[in-house]
Amino acid sequence: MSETITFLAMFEDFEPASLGVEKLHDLGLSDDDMNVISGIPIKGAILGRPSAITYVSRIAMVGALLGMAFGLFLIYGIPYLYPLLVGGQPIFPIPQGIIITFEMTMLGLMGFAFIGMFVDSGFPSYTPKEYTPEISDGKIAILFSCPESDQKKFVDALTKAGAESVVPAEARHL
Amino acid sequence: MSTNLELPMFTNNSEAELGGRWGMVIDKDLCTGCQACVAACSMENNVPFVGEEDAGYGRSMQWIRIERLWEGLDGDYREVKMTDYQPLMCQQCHNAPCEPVCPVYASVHSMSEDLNLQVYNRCVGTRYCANNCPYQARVFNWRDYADYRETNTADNDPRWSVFQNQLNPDVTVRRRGVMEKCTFCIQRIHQAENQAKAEGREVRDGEFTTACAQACPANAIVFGRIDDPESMVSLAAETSRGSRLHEELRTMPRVTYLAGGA
Amino acid sequence: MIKKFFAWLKQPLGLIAVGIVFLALFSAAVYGIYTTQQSPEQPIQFPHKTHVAFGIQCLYCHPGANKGPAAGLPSQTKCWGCHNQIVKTRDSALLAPLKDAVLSGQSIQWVPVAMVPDFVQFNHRAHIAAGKNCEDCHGDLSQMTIYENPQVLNMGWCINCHKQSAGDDQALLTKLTDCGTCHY
Amino acid sequence: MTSLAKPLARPHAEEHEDPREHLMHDPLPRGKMNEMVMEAMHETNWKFWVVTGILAVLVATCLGYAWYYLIDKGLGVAGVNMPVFWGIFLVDVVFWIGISHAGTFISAILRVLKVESRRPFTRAAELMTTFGLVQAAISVFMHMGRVWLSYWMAPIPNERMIWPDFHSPLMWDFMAISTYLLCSTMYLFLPLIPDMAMARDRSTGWRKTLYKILGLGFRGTEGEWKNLTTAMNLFAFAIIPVMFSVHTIVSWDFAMASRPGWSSTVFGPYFVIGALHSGMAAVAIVLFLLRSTMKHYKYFIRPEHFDTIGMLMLLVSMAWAYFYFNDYIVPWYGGDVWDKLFQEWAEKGPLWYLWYTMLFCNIVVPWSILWNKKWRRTPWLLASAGILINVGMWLERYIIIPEGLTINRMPFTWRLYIPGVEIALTVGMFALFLLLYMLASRVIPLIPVWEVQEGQEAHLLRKIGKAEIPTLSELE
Repeated sequence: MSETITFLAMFEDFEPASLGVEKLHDLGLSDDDMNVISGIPIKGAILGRPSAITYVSRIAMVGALLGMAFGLFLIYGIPYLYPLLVGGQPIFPIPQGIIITFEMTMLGLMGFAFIGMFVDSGFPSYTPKEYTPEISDGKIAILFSCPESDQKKFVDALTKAGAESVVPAEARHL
Repeated sequence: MSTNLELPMFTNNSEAELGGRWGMVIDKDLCTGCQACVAACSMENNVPFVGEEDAGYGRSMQWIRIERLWEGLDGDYREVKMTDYQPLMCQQCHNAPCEPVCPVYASVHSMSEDLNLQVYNRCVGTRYCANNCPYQARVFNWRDYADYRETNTADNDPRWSVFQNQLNPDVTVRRRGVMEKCTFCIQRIHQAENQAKAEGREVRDGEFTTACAQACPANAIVFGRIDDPESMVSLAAETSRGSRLHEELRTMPRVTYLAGGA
Repeated sequence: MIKKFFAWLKQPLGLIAVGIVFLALFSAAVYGIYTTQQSPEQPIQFPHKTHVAFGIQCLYCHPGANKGPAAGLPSQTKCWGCHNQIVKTRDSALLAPLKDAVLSGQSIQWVPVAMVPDFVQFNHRAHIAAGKNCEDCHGDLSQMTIYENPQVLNMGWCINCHKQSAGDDQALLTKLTDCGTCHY
Repeated sequence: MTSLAKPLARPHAEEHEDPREHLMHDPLPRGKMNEMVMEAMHETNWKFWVVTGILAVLVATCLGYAWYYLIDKGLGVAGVNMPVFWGIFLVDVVFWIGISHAGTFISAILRVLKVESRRPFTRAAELMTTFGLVQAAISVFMHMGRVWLSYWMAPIPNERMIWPDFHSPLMWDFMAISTYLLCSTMYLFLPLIPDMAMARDRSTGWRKTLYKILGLGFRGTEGEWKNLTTAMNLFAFAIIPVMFSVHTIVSWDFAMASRPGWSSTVFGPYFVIGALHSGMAAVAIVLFLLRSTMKHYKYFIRPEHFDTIGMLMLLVSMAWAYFYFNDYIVPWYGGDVWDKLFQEWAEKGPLWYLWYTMLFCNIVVPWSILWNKKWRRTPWLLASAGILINVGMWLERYIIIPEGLTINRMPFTWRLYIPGVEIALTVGMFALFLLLYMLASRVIPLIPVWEVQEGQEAHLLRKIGKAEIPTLSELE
């Protein structure tokens, strides 16, 4: 595997795409060596691929905890710094604390889910990538790399599986 | 910093400290509705004059107002009856509804004097406190009534020369957009306390009084320490004629109204 | 057009230009802030240092400090009362404005430096009574010519000192951190 | 017994409908849909610019200049006076927050419940949420006496060592609205990323630059999709309680005050439902406007969607009536003198007609129009009902706030409220909302194309198997 070449195979529909994935598996490509690019979210199972791993939920949970800590600081830490009496109400009110803590927890959860999505996907990145605008027209593309010596074998297999085109992928500005 | 143990930490102290510190008694039977207190208050506290038009639209900024209510307006004019004159100012509630609703601690309780405070420069003008005051005792600076900047000189505003010189230096001049209200003449309280402290004694009852009480020709308003059972105000409040406004709201006002005498 | 401009900005000369503009704006902002922190021009370059060196007490010229809210400035006749008797100062060019003011009856327009806003009710007497010395707030005037504030007189600074002065005395702390102590 | 042998369910007329009436059963190639959406975005004619110009002038004068005037002269130029400290400003705050609720309701709740007909208009509704919240925030700031100091409400360390007071319902409001504004903006942006990538692939010039930046370099790899859908799912579930909390807290601004007519425990859910009532109606108006003005949108927004919205409107109207009755009967029966006074003031006072108009618009109009499926599917009729409902809901807030403040426990201070510069500001705010929406409609693809295609694909997929499995929207 000294020299590898990256191909972009375009498919019209799920059926041939899943067949293509199967062929690539048969040719000895592991799931890590290929990626599916599509215009709509496709569950990995439909194409016979493992489900992608995401850390967004975990990051969001961390965010929720941080948000909660911040909320608790706001409602119980701030009055400690400068206690002021209002309307005979307690300095560290529990009912009001629930409201602020809730809001801040949710803000932390969602803010970190948003940031987590960026971090986990590597957004924003404006570097050249293997892509073709046809993908956002609904085509399904399989991006895979194979040894340069075997490239004909792979191209033939995918064309047989129903690929519209199998072309060497070039990184381009999106 | 060490935490103040006198503060209610997790629960309300609505039942605590029923006594209070400064208080007032207003005898409605003695009040003649002469408005001297209103004038005196405005002078003492730099309360601006809003003009005829604004006053007519409900923007007069009196910290104390004389309420008069009529009964029997639906019937014959001979049946129309007027109720007592009721001078009304901030009741300095112990559990003041105006305080907790302020988002920036502009309306805050003075723990040392047990008074409601309005910190003018902290006020951002949400006016929530005024809505939440069951006595409608708070007034708002709708315009720059007290705009004494260079641009607003005697040449273009005849009020300038008069008003500039009558301001009380001990009281802040408020600008537009802030809430204000009766302070029980806190500047006089501080002055008396400072004087007493300098002389190494307690403030004597009757040593000073608020501007309204001072101006009242009928002595209908009595001001003093209500935690001192021997003070004039405590003795006056003890009578059976006394009641407080909207006591059912548990705001614990510090002003007692006397009515129903002969 | 805009594209060309951005392209120009990206080349080294453009980057230098961006840097210069940024630095200029930044220094202008810093200078603007700096000027707000400077003591203003006074009609007379009053040397506090010299007066303190002669052993004149603060209260001699600012007698209001232990009596009431304002420490007060000495009247020009009070100044002239001494300076009139010293030959060196009677004819000094530096004191010409004082002399003119006394002779013409006009008052000298000192520019206030140590001042709090209108919504702060400050009282010198209470602070003197609490055992504070002038230099605790106003700095060491034996080293100063024209008065400058040794620190920004803001609320946090006031509150800090109030808290320290109260120490563990809860009643005093309540009194000293009460909003109504200064604001009414 | 023979009768039992007959099939119980008669074939319903609906079953013979052309399935192609449903967007989900009427698929177009993705490329075609992309083209349609892009074309609708590019399409501007002179009418568009005339309307934009008028709105821009309105915003500049009624909002920009009037606000400057208000700040310069103080609140005296508005109509607020001594007992009526809160005027139309607060009416607008509650109204706009109400409008903003429908966006989340539609896109989050319907997403969670997997209602398929939501797909084409989630974005339009989410955009309404964000812009509505912007309007609400502007109203809050206009209402403040010293708006230039509003940052004092933020918990920022400062030299005064004073912090905001979290005892205040306004602080809860501040935190809740900030949370909601931030989260709904993020929630608007998340499903927009693939569409931005789509727009990036087929645009040139400044649009290309804009979409390239906003597209973030999205390609649509498995990992990116997984992250995106996970985040969207999280948002859909998390933003629902936030949405409920926001309007509950807005209602607490009133319910926490010890005022007759305000201090009510049912205000929380009542305001939430009221918000949805006006919000749903606003969605109907927006959908009607989009359908009738944007090119190709008749394909995406169909009578079935108006049908969905109409049913929701009817449901929400009934719920609103239920809560209103709750809020009405308790003080009526309890007979507290001040509460009773407030009710009589609203019904028989000088502004009695507002009360009747409110009931007419909020109950009579939706109940008499929306029960009929054919009427529900008539876009202009639904939009008209929507406008009336919004009028009714605005009046409802007007009755609660300025009218409710007119009377209080001190009869000496009762005074009527006559709006001043607030009217211009309100007009300006409506203009700003429309202007923002119009401009956004030319920059943001208002139809989430990938979601529509996803739905269509999902419906196709179910037919690939041997038996045809009914999809969710068919089961409805």
